[in-house]
Amino acid sequence: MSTRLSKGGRLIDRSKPLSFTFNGRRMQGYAGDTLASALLGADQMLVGRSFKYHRPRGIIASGAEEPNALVGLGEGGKFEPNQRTTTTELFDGAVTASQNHWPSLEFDVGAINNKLGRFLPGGFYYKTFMYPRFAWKHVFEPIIRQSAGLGKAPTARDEDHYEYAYAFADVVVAGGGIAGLTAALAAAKAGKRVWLMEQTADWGGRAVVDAIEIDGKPAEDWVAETVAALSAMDNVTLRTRTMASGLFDHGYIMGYERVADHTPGDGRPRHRLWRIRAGHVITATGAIERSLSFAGNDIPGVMLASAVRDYVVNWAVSPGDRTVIVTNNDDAYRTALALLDAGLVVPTVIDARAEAKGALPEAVRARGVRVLAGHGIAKVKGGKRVTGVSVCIQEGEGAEIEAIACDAVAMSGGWSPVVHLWSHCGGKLIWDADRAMFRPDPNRPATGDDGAAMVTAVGSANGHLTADEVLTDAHKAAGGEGKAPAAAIEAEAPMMPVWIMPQGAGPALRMKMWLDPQNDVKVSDVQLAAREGYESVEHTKRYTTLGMATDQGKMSNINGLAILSDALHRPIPETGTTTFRPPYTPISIGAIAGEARGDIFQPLRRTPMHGWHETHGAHWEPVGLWRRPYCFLRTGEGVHDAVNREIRSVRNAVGLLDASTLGKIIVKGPDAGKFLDMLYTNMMSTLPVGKCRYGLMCSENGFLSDDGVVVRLSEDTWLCHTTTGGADRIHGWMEDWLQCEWWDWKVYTANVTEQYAQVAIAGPNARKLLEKLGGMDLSKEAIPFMEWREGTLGGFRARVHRISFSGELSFEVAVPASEGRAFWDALLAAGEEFGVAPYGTEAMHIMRAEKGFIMIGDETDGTVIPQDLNLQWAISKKKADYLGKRAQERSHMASPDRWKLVGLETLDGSVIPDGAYAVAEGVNANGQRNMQGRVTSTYYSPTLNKGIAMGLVKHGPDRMGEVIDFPVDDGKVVKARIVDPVFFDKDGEKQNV
Amino acid sequence: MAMRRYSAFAIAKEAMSYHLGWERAWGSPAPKKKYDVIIVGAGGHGLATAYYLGKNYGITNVAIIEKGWLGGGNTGRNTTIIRSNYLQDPSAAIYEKARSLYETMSQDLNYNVMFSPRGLLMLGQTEHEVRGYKRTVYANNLQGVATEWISPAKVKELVPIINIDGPRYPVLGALYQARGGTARHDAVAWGYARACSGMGMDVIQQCEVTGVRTEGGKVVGVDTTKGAIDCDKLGMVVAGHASVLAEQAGFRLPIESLALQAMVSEPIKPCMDVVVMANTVHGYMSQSDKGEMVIGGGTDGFNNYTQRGSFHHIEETVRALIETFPMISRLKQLRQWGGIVDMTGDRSPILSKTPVEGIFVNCGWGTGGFKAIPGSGWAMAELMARGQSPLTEEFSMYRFREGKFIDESVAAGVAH
Amino acid sequence: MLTLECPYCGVKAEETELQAGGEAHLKRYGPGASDEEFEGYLFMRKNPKGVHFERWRHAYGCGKWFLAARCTATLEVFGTYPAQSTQPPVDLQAKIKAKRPNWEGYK
Amino acid sequence: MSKAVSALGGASHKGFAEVAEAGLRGMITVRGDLSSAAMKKAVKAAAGTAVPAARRIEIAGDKATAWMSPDELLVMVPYEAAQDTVAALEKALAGEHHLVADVSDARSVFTIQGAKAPEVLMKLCPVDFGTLAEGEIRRTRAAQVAAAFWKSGAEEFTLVSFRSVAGYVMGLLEVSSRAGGEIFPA
Repeated sequence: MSTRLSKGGRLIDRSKPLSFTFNGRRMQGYAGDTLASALLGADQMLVGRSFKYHRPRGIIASGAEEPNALVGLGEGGKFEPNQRTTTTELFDGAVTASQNHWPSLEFDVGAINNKLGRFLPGGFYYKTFMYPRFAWKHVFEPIIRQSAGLGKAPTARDEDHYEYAYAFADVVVAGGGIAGLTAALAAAKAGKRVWLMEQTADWGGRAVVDAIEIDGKPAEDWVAETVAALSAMDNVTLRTRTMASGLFDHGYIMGYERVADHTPGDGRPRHRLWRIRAGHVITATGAIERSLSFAGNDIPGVMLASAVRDYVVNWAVSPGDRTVIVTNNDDAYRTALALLDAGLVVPTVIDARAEAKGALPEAVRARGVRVLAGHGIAKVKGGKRVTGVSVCIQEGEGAEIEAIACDAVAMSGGWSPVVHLWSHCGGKLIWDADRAMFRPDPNRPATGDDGAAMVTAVGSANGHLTADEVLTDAHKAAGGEGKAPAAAIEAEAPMMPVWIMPQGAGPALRMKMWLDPQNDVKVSDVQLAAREGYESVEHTKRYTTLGMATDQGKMSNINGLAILSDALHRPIPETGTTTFRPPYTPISIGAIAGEARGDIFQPLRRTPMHGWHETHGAHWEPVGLWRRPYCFLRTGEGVHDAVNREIRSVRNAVGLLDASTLGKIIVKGPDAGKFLDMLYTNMMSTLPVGKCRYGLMCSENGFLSDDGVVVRLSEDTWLCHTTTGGADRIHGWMEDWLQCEWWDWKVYTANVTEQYAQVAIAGPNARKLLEKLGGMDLSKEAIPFMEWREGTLGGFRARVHRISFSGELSFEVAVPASEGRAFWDALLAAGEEFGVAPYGTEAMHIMRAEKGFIMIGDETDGTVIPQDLNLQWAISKKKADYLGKRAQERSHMASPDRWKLVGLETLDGSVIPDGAYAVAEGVNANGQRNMQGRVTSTYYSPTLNKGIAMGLVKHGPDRMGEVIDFPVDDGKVVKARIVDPVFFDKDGEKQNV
Repeated sequence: MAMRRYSAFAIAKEAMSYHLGWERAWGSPAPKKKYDVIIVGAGGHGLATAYYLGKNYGITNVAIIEKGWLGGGNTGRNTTIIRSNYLQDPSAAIYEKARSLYETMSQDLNYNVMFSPRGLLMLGQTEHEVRGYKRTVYANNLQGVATEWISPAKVKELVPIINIDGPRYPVLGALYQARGGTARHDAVAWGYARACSGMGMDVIQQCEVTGVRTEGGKVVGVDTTKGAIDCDKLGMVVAGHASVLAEQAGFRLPIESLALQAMVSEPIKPCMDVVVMANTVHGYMSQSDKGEMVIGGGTDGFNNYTQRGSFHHIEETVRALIETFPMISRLKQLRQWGGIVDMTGDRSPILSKTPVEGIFVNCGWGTGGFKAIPGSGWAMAELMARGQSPLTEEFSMYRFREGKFIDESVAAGVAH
Repeated sequence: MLTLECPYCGVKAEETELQAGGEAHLKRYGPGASDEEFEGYLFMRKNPKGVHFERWRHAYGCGKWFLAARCTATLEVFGTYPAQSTQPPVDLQAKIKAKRPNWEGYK
Repeated sequence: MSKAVSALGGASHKGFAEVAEAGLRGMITVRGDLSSAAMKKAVKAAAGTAVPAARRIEIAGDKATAWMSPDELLVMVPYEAAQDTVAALEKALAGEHHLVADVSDARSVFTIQGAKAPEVLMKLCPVDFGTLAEGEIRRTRAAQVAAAFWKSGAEEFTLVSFRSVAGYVMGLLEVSSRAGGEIFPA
C-alpha cells in the first residue's frame, strides 16, 4: 500500500485539498502535489501498461526521468495524452486516465504479449512477418500499430492558447538547484545580465529534500535567502516552471514555460516558449539516479531510491510500509533514513558492494536496520505490486539466500549527470570510471559564433555528486568572487558500478531485467543486439528501441551502454552514447506553433478593397499571402456560372478587377535604363516617357521568371509592374544585382506595391465609365494604347494606363491605397448605368487565354524559356547581354526539339482536362509512354462557347492543323487540333479603340 | 558468410535457448588488399549498389567502406516516405523502380523492412497546386506510375484527423498514390548489409577514406584509416559529404550541403494511416508503427555540415500543419534531429560517370533519397557494371553544362 | 540558430531576420563565356567543410546584402563585411588563418 | 481628404497594454547620399530634423526622420502634408542621384501604450529591449511580417508595418496584449 502520511510534506498545503479523478475514480490530493504524488497518496501505484508486453507499470521516479507514469489528462479540447504525472502539478478537478490497455488497466488483453515475451525478443519483427507478402500491411502491422502507441489521439481542437517570447542575457543558467542558484548569484554579482530558470515550481533541487546545511543554515533557508537576493537584483530574471528544453547554435536556448498548466482555464496562455539568446550558458541541470538491473525490477513498487525520498519528504507519501533498499552507493542510505524518520519500516538495505562502512550506512545501522553488503536482489516477487524480494549474493548467479517480504523496493544504481543541454549543440563527454558516469568534457564544449565555449556545466550536471563540491564548482565556474558557499556533508564511500544484479545472472533472469520499462527493453535484448552485430550504440538503440521511449532513456540508458560494452568486450567510452537531441523532455506542439493559429496562423495580405469583396460574395483564391476573388458569387449562383457571367459582362459592357496586388517597383537613376536592359529580355532604355511596354524577366539560368508592364515615368524613372507573387521577389532580385554585382551603377529602387490601389476597368463601356467620373481626357488620341497619363479622375489622384490583359478596351488606374475603397465605390456607382460588374481572377485568366496571352505560373513552371513561348519579339537582338541570355545559348535550350507554345482546339468542342499530356508513338528506354506535349491552360470560353487551350507541343508552331491525342480519364482520348493561340479578336480591334 | 534464414520458426526455435544461438547479421572483416569494386558509403544507397552488383551482375569481390556505422547517415535520419509520383520522366522511372523493389524487398532480403504501402496524399490547397497535381497524375499514368486525383471527401475519409475546411487553405483534393507509404529506414540498411555480407562482400565500418589514388586519369584505389585498398572501380555514395570526397579525387560537383530537420511527437494510438504532404504550407506528416507522428518540412538555407538545424524551421513546419491538423497542438514534440542533405542545381540526383575513369558518383538526392534507395542501387550497379543504364542516362553530372535539368520543383515544394 | 552582425547597421541579427544567399565572390559569366565557365559560375560551388564565404541579406532590417566568413563545420562566424567587396578583407583572412592554421586560404 | 482611410479605421484594443491603429501618417522614402549637404538641407527643410545617424530616429514635433539603411531615410510628416513634402524634397535634391517616393498609403502605424508595452513586443520581435536605446528605430519582424518600431513616449511604442498586413499585425498585438498574458506580472 502506498499512502499519505499524517504529517510532513514540505511542498503540500493540507489546508487546500484538491479533488481529481483517475479512471473515473474520485481521489483527493493537496495543493503542491504532483499528479504522481497524489496518485500514490491515494494508493494508486499501478498507473499504466508498457508499450510492447503490456506489463503493469507503476510510478518509478519523481521527475523528468519517469518512464511509466503517463496518463491522459483532461477532456475534449483540453485533453492531452502521455502527460507525465511526476512533472504535472495537481489541480482541482483534474481528470486523468491510464493508457495503453484494453479493456481496463487491471485486466488488459494485450498482456498476452507478456506471455509470448520469450518469442518476441528485441528486433524480432525484422526476422518475421514477411510471408505472405501482403500480410505485413494487412495483418501484422495493424496489430502492432494498435498495441503500440500509448496514449489516445486527441480529437478536438485545442482550446488553449500559446505564445513565444524573446529574451537576451549574458548568462543563462539552466536549473534552480543549489548549483544554479550559486552560479546565478556569482554571475549577477559580477554585473552580468542573468537569466535563471527552473523546470519545477520550486527552487532548491535535491539539497532541500536531503536537508543538508549550507553556510550553517538549513538548505531550505539558504535557498530562500539566495532566491530573495537574486529577486532583488534588477539584472536577474528568475523563472520557475520553465525548462531549458534545448540549446541551439550561437547561444540560442529554448525555455519552455508552463504558465497555466496548473491553473487551467484562468485565461493565461497555457505555455510560453522562450527563445533566449545567451552570451553564455551554464547548465546546472543536476543528475538523475539510475535503476539497477535485477529480475523483476519493473514490477510496480520498485522505485528509484531518490524518488522514494522525494515522495516522503516533499509530499508526505509513502510508497510502502516496508521498503527494501538496494544500492551500490552510500546516497541511497539517505532514503533509509528518510523512511525511518517518517516512521516507516526498512527491513534491510541490500548493498552490492563488498562492504558498506561509510558514515551513512553506519547511521542506518545505528537505527537498527540490517545492512547486507555484497548482496543483491535475485528477483522481485509480485505481479501488479511488489510482495517481496529474493536476496542473493551479488557475485553469484542468483540463488535465493533469503526472501524478504516488502511492498516497495528503493533502488539506486548511482547517478548520471544530466548532460543533455551540454550535448545538444555538440558538447562532448568523457567517461568517469570512478563514478561510473559520462560527464561533460571541459575541453570539448559546444562552441558559439565566436568559436569559444558557449556552455559550462556546473554542479552535479558536471559530475559533482556532493553538495560541497557542487557549490564550489558552480561558484567558481560562474566567476564568483571570494569564498563559495559551503555545505556540511557526510563523507561518502565510493560507489561500485553494478550493471547486472547478480553479476552472474543467467539468461532466464536477464530476460526479466528491464532497462527500458516503457518500451520493454531488457538486458537480454541488448545482449542479443550485440551478438547479432548491431555493435554501434545507435544500432543497438534502433534495433532494440532502448531509450527511444518518451523518457528518452534518462534513467537507464547508461545501464544499456554498459551492458552493450560488456557484451562486446570493449570499454564503455568506446561504445559512447547515443546523440542527445532536443527537447530535454517533450514540449507541447502547441507551444512550438506559438500564437500562430486561427486568424493569425499566417499573415493575410488585404487590398484596400478586400472588405468590399468580402461582403459581396467573393469566392477566394489564395495567391501568395494575398487572397484574391476568384469570382463574385451572386445568390444561388455556382462558381462556373459566376465566372461566365463576369466574362460576358466584360466583353459586352464593363468589368472591374482589383489589380492592387500587382507588384509596382520604381527604378530610378542615371543608370536605370542600362540596368533594366540587363534585367528584362527586351530593351527598356529606349521606351519613351509616357509609354508602357510589356517585358519579360528571366533567371540567370535562362528560365522565364516574371513578366509585366514597364512604364517610363520620366527621363530617369521607370515603374516596373510585376506579377502578384513576384513583387517582393523581383524587388529583392533587383537589389541583389545592384548591391552585389553592379554596385557602381547609379540606380535606386523602391517597392511601392502597396502605395497604390489599382483597378482594371475593362470592356466596351470602360471609357464611358471613366469619362463619367471626369477630370481627364481619356480619348484614344489623348491616351493611345500602351500609354499612360497622370491626372485627377473623379477627384482622385490617378495614374491611368491604357493596357489590356483581357483584349478589351481597358484602363488600369492606380490611386493612393488609402483612397482605394472610395475609388472602387465611385467606379461602381458611376458604372451602374453601363452595366458594370466586378470580376475575379478566373474571368481574367480565361479572357487572357482567349487572347493567347501567357500567364506566369501557367505557361511557365520554372522549366520554360521565353523562346518556348514564341516570345522572341520580346527578346532584344540588339543587346549584348541580359540576365539569362548566356544560359539560353546552351545546347539543350537552343535545341529545335523543345516543346513550343500553340493553341489547342478539341475536335468536339470539349475542354481538355487541366494538365493533360499529348502522347507520341512508342515507349522510351524505361518503358514510359513517349509524350510530345502538354496542356498549359485550358478553359471553357463563354465568348466562343467551346473549349480552348494553350499548350507546349514538340515542333508545335510547325504543325498547325495537325491533330494530336490527349489520353484522359477512364481510357478516353481527347483529340485536339494545333491552332494559333489567339482565339479571340486576332487583330486587336476591341482593345485599340 | 552464409546467411541463416529468418522466420517465425527460427525465432520459436531460438526462444527455447533464450535466443543465445543467433549469429551476426553481417561480418566484421578487415579490408583485403584489393577489390574489384569499392563502394564508399554504407548507407542505403551504397549498400543497395553493392547488393545489386552482386545479385544482378555476379560481382561480389566488393568492399563497402563506411567511416561511421552502416546506415548511420541520412538512411537513419529521414522520415521514411516512399513514393514515386514524380512529374518528370527520368525521376518517375527511377523512383518507381525503387518503389516496386520496395514491394518485395522483405522477401528478397529475408529481412522485414516493413514496407507499408499505406497510401500517400499530396494535398491540393490552391487552384494552382490542383492544376499541378492533375498534371502529375496524367504524366504518371503515361509513366506507369499509379496515381489518381481524389476529392476532398475522399481525403477526409482517408485522413479523419484532417481539417479540410481550413479558412485559408481548404483542401481542394489530393494527388493520391495508393501504393506509396513508408518502410523501416534502419532495416533497409541492415537488410542490405546482411545480404551483401551473405554474398561474401566486406562491409567495413569505422574506416574513413582519406585519399583517392589515381593513375593516368584512372582510379586505382583509396587510402583509408585502415590502410590503402586497391580497386578497379570506385563508387562514391556519400550523400552530404560528396563534395569533400570528390575534392579528394580532384573534381568538383554541383552540390551544396544543407541541414534538413525532422521531428516526432510522442506516440499515440493509430489516428492516421496514410502519409500526408501539404506543400502549400511546407509540411508533411505520417504516423509510425510506434505511434509517433513523424513531421518534416523544408531545409535550412545555408551550407552546413553539422547535422543540426535551426529551431525556427521546426516552428515553421509546425505552424504550417497546425491548422490542417488541429489535433497535433495537444501532442508533444519528443525529439528533433537533423541530417546533411546534398542539393544539386535542379534538386535532382546525380548518378554519373566522373572525370576520373572508374569513378562513379551517386549523390544529390537532397531531401528525397530514402524512397529511391533500391532503384538508385539497381541503376548505379548497372552503370558501374555495364558503363551505362537507361535509368541513370538523364542524371549525368554534365547535364548542368547543357542546360538539361530535371526540375521537380514544379510538382513538389517540400523536403521529404 | 545563427546570428550575424550586419556590417551596415550594426544589428546582430538572428537568422529569421536574414536571408541566406549562397557562396560569395562568384564571378559572373555572360555571353561569350564557354559552357564550362558558365556551368562553373552557376552550379559548381566550393561547398567546403570548413571556411566558407557567403552572402546574406539583412532582409527584415536594412535590406542590404552583406558577406560573411563562416565555418560550415562549427558554424563559427569569423566576420562580416560589405557586399561591395571583390575578395575577403585582408585582416579577416589573417584572422581566419590564425584560427584555422590548416586553412588553405582564399581561392 | 475624407476619401482617404487607414486600413483599420483606427481600431484599438485594451488588454494589459493598449494597442491601436494610429491612423494615416505621411511617409516618404528618400534614397540618396545621406552625407551630402543637399540631403541634410532637404531633410531639415522637409522634416525639421537632422539626417539621423545609423539606426536612429530624429523627431521634431509631428515630423520625424528615420534611418532605414545606409542610403535610405523615411521622412514622416502629417498625412496631408505628404504631397507637398515630396515635391519639396524632389526640388531640394534635384541634380543629385536620389529617389523620393510617397509611401504614406503603403504603411500602417500602430501604438502600443502602457507600462508593460514592451512585453507585447517581446512576444513578437527578436529584439533585446534591454539594450534598445532611446531614439533608436529597430527594423525587424513582428512574428511573420516586417516591422519597424521605436519608443515614442515614456510608456509608448510606435510600430510601422505594411498596410496589407495591418489586420494581421493588429491580431498579433491584440493576442499578445491579452489580460493575463503579462510576461512579468506585478
